[in-house]
Amino acid sequence: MTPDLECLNLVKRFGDTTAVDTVSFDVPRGSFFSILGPSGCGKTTIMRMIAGFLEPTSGDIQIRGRSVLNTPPNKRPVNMVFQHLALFPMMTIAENIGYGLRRKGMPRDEIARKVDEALERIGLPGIGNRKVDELSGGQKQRVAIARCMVLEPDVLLLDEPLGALDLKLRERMKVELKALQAAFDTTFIYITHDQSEALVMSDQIAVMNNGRFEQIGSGQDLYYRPASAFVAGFVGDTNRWSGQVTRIEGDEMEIRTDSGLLLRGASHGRPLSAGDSAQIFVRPEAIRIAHDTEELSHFDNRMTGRVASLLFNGAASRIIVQDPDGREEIEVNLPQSGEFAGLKRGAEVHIGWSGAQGNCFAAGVR
Amino acid sequence: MTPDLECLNLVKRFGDTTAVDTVSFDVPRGSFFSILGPSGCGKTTIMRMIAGFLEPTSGDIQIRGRSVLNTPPNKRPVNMVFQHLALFPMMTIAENIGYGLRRKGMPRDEIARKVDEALERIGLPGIGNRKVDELSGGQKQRVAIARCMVLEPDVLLLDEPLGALDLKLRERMKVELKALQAAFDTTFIYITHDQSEALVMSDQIAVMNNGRFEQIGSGQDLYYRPASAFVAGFVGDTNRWSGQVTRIEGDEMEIRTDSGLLLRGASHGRPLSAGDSAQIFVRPEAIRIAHDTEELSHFDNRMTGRVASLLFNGAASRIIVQDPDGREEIEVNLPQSGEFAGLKRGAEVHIGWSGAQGNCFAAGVR
Amino acid sequence: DTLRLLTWGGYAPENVVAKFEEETGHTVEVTKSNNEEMIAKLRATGGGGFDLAQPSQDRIAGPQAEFGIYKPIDLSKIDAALFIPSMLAATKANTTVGGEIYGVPHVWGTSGLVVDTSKAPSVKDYTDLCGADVAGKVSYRLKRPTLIGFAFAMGMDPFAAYGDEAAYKEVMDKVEAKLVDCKPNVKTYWGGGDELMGLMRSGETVAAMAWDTGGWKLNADNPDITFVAPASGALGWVDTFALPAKGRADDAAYAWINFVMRPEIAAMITEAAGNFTASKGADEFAAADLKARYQASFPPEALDNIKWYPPVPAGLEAIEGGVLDRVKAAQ
Amino acid sequence: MRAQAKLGLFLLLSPLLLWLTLLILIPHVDMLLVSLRERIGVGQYQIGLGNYFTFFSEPLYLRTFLRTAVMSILATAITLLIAFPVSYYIAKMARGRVRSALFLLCLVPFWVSELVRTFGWMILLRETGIISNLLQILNLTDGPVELLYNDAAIMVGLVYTSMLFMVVPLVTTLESLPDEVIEAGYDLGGSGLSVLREIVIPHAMPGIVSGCIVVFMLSLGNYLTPTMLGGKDSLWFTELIYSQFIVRFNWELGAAFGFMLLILSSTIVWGMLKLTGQSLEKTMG
Amino acid sequence: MIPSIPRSRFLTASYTAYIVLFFIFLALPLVVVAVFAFNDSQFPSLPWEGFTWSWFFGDARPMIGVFHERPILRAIGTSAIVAVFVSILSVGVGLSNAFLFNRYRFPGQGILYVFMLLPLVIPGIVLGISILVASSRAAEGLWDMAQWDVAALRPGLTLVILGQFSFVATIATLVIAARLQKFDQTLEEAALNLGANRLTAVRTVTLPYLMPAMIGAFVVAFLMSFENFNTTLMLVGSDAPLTIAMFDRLKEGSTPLLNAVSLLLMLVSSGLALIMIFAQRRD
Ligand SMILES: Nc1ncnc2c1ncn2[C@@H]1O[C@H](COP(=O)(O)OP(=O)(O)OP(=O)(O)O)[C@@H](O)[C@H]1O
Ligand SMILES: Nc1ncnc2c1ncn2[C@@H]1O[C@H](COP(=O)(O)OP(=O)(O)OP(=O)(O)O)[C@@H](O)[C@H]1O
Ligand SMILES: [Mg+2]
Ligand SMILES: [Mg+2]
Repeated sequence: MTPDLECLNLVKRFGDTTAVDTVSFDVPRGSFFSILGPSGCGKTTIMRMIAGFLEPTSGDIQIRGRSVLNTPPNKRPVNMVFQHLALFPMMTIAENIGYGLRRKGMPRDEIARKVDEALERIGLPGIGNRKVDELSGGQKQRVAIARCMVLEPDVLLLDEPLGALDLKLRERMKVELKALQAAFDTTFIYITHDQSEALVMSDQIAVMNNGRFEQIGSGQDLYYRPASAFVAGFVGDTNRWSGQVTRIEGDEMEIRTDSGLLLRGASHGRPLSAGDSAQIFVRPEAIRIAHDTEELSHFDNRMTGRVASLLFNGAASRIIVQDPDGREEIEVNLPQSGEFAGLKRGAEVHIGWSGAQGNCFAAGVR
Repeated sequence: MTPDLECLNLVKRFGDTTAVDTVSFDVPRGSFFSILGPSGCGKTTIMRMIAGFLEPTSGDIQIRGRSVLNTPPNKRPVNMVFQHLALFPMMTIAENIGYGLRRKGMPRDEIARKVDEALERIGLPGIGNRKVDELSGGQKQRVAIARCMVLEPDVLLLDEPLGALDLKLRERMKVELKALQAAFDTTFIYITHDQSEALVMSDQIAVMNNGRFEQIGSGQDLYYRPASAFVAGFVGDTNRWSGQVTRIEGDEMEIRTDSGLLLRGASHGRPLSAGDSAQIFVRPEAIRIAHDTEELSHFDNRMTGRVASLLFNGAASRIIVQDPDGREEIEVNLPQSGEFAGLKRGAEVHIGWSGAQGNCFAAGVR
Repeated sequence: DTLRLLTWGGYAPENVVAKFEEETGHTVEVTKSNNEEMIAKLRATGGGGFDLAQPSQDRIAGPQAEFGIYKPIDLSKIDAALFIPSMLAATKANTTVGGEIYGVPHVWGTSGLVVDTSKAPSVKDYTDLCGADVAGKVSYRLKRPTLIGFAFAMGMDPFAAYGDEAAYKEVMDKVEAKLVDCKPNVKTYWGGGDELMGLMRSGETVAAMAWDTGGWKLNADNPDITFVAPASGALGWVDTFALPAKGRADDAAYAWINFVMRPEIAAMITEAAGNFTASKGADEFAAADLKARYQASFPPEALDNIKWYPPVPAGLEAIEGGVLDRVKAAQ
Repeated sequence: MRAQAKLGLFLLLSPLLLWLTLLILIPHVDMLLVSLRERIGVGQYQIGLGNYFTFFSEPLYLRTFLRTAVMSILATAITLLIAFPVSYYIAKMARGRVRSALFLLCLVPFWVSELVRTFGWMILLRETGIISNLLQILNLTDGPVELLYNDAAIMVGLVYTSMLFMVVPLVTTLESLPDEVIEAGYDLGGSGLSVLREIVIPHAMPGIVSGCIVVFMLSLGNYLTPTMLGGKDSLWFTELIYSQFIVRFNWELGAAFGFMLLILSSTIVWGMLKLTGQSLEKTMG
Repeated sequence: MIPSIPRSRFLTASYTAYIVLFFIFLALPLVVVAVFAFNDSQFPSLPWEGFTWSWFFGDARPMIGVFHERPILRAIGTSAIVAVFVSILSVGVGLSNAFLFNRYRFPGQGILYVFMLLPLVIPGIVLGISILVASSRAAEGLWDMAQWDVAALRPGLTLVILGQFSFVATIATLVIAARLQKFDQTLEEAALNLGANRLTAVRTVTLPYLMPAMIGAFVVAFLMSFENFNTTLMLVGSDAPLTIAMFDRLKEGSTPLLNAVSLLLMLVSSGLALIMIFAQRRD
């Protein structure tokens, strides 16, 4: 089966800046594909090229196997949910959803039927006659998606559609979006700079940085097997140190951080040799806390320190541990069992983690 | 020691609506006190009464033991950090911070000195001559606090000061605010509708709903020992079912949910008797997953179901488990170890939790 | 004092004002205007706002009777010897209301035709402006002199009908018909003297009804263009000095009158305005070429044929106004 | 607190009330009273509708009245047609500095008085003027052509003079239409025309109405342009008012004319608002 | 039809051409006026007789330049005085109105607001004559009653100022109210909270915030007053402001002197407008 969307060596330059730099990817039919990256990395630029609002400097965009480079935006079989939704404020909800159908010259009664159907589908039946500004943020969101979906596009593009919503609503919409995608069974291409959105919803995620794709993979791939220091730092919370590789033993190694701490880590196949500058990443949940050092004896990184700060947050509680010399602060997740909930600031704790959890990358590669 | 702030039976009515309904609390000197509640519950109203912009319908407000009801806002020893900060855009940073001092008629050179000191304190020395809009969101935040702190108020009020910031910055500012409070050693009263903010920062939290305080306590108190159904539902994520108490055994009980599930829970001292309608709350992290039922034998709630949805989010990953009859969806945290990261949608899982983790409340009390 | 002078263009040239200010210490503020506006302004101010006005002698009695906007002139403050006696006497007679005298003469002149003789040799009288040979190349004002002039050219005597509104209306109706007929011939109705000069000089019009002085000025640049006294007679007007009822600087006003009537000053005004004044002996100072043109335009018989405006009775203006509006609006 | 608020309200209210009553309300009532005075002799008056009767019985006045109204509406329509593409270009096509520069350029002509603008057109249009000469040089005509003194010249003058008041509200409303919304229109299959009709114009409606009201008012009440550019046939209603006041000293009739003009303008503005479903507060405020 | 939508080259070209033509249309009269200020001829029209500065600096007949033409200079002075008074009054009343409509709620407010907008839809000449009629009647009444002659009620500068003020005030109100609308009232509360009393808060926070709008309103009022014709025409007394003086001249026929004055006007008002733009850029 040809993928719904395929981008080949896509490049876009604005004057001197290269906003999108030789990006290639394909999105299989019916999947939820996210592009995740920090602000200004070129995400919107890719999306606008796909939608037809920007012409690529070079490269090709194919939808269902056919290049769309010469198709104007109003003829492309892709639709877009804009960051601020771009609902037409001068029309009712029904008129908004029916807009694209009217453009296709569909008969009135059929439009009405389709619009009702779509409203049903997004769980908002009977609101067709309301004005746009009579809806809540989440409802608008769904209408914007419905407006595209009635056109049955091959690909739906979503440019940070949750960016304008408030926190609680975002959490809810994350789950809902995923459900809508399942309901409409269309290919979604989703742009975000919020890693948790990408992780929760996507089948595949492309991590983008500085116009290039750093890694494409599932959420687990990115989280557990980051391909670059950038991905390791950007996806999920993590402790990060820079230092020098002092010893290499196959995949394992020892690094002395700039502040003098000696840590053991693993390169997971990446070429590194003794004397290299390197970065090492350890996730807070990979670190175990114990009441005495015994329990940690099977870890090759062990440390005793004091609680510098206690960040209680239910299941996501954390402490910040200061190493004995006060050189480094290490974030450590508390176990969900609530076992260490009674810790106090200044208390002594023992922590440890296995060297395999310390992801090492050559510095400067990022 | 008299508390820094004491509110006694504070009531505020707007026409028919009672925005604040007989609220009493006191805030000990130097502590970080949060008021947490959903939008519209009356948080801002309390704060504006303390600051003097609203007159209470009845009740008293005392600062350091003296009633301030008849003191105009510009004379009260409290200062306020506004939701959108309300920095004066036409003034430089130094002028902003010096504003209150100028109003006190302090000599110029002393103002300059104090302003420099404050800038030092918030870690932004030398930015005094910049304009407000040349600062980043987090910097503005700190300036807004400094502007109040130079006046050495007895109490600092903060009304959702992180509301306008973006996600990443909020996370950082949470930690920073707590540090600033320690540095200035002043009483903070902090308003928020975001439970994680309240939990991470506060010494004491008051949970507010519909104009009333539901519970006052530390974060752990609220999270582990909620005093009402509302608090249990509002603080932290949770699974919630409604049903009927079928059996009571001391503190333990059995509840049949509306969809027919039989669950065991605990009333933790709240009066409940058989036949009562009740709500039961179970936190996703209190539920264990296992590959076989054996491992769960020590739990009094056990279930086998299918994975309806997989919400991968690193350490905070979750699955939604559907019970065999498809009646209920249960959110379950995955262990931080990443042990179950390989679960697929539709896979069979076994889950279980102890009855003591199921918090029961009489329904209708909320 | 400040003398606020409401007058016609050219009657208070800069050099005269400067000389007057130097001599008397008064300052002069000049507002340029025309008959209607002078009356309208003084009416609106109830005779205030100005210290000396210069309406035509025929336009004093009527408005004075209706609005009371002038105050009587104290002849003892005026040096009568400076005036041409016949003109002074005639003006006094025309501006007497209720036994008081409201005006003394200043500048006089005629209106008639300005013609580019090389291009429009046929134009000898007002009605000739409607001839086919000058179609689209003539201009006149939509003001009462035009009505009066056409009436005479059409063989009627509007002045005789002054006393009888009905008769006057009849005269005017005929003039109206003529002017409406004539309208396609007109390039534009001119408003100010300089505008007409521009039109004539650039050749956009070749014949026009206008003041004598305009014709003479043009003649200096282009010998083909000159003032022609119409066959039915030029219309003679006299502009006066009148004191607005609430003027505050009467002394300065009298000083101004006596100053500008001095022959040598009057000659300066003649030079600027192009018209002769009622100042006795100013002729001697007047430029020779101006006199020559004057004589060319006014052979003795034409001089005798000048129709001097009698005072306009109140009420006639309403009739004329209607006519003018209808002519303007006619398609 | 209460008393202080009362005092503040009073202090702020008084200048407004003074202004509106002394300079707007009382003068208009007075004008109405004067227009109801009939002159029956030298210095004698009586109350009556005579002046309005004169207005309605004299075809000249009525015709001028209607002509002025029609021409003003026409001028408004032409201004809108010319200004819309320009405003759209400034608001939506031009970017950054070009946009501010173009917008400023639009404003420049209006920093000088209407008189100067009209004067410029006179220099351009007259028979010996620039355009006539240009046409001759280009051999498009064999003699000088008179472009001044006709209705077309008035129209040019009116349109030119009121351009700003159309462009500014249009640019403002069009700027407030996010590009996203237009893009969404295309993305959903709209063509240029349909996006214009269904999205851009409905959005710009308040701006269009407010621009039209102002331009219409300015044209209707204009005195300079019709008198200076208009020819022997082009009488404007304001000229009638002026001549009643200044040339005929007939304030009573002039006041009646003034009142008719006021009624005309209010009716048309009101009709325009009703037709488009806008309100005065929304469009002007 | 925004840059991100692809269009045919022809369409783009014709649209651009239209815009260019429009700006030529806009600039043409002004350029012509400016250029002919330097024509060494009695008439501001072709043929071009050569370049001269005389219409600015000439001091001998017939080419008396602007700077030696006392009536014109005086008219400019008059206009400036009128404009300053109108601007000050309008900005003052506009400021008060803006606060009134923004900060207070009182019965009849909506009606009053619409009433406040009305001067925008009253033709200028009607404003002029109504004020003329009313003030004249008042003056006559006073004269008949007490033989008082109140010069201020007679056509003259006072009436001109009041007449222009009567509609410029609306515009000033709208300009200032628009900005006050955007003002975040918590800024004032913040000032109170930091120890300022109400007046100080307004003085130190609200007014500085409104300053660009006030400068803008002042400049707009100044320009509108400076170029007002219709209202002024009916109310003018012996001191004619520039537009009236120029109109009187123009009726008489035009000389390049008028072009010279116009050019100066363009320069000055462009300067003013630039001030306004910079005032508004600052925020
Ligand atoms: N029209 C343009 N002209 C010049 N540079 C541009 C243009 N559009 C985008 N850029 C530049 O291209 C880069 C990528 O921009 P883009 O909008 O694609 O980022 P993004 O990843 O969507 O960021 P965000 O998350 O902030 O929306 C940025 O550096 C931006 O400044
Ligand atoms: N001035 C007022 N007049 C009438 N009702 C008001 C007023 N101010 C607040 N209320 C009402 O009082 C209630 C509490 O409002 P308040 O602003 O204190 O809520 P909040 O907890 O701060 O909400 P949010 O989190 O949205 O800021 C709301 O129902 C609100 O509608
Ligand atoms: Mg983007
Ligand atoms: Mg609030």
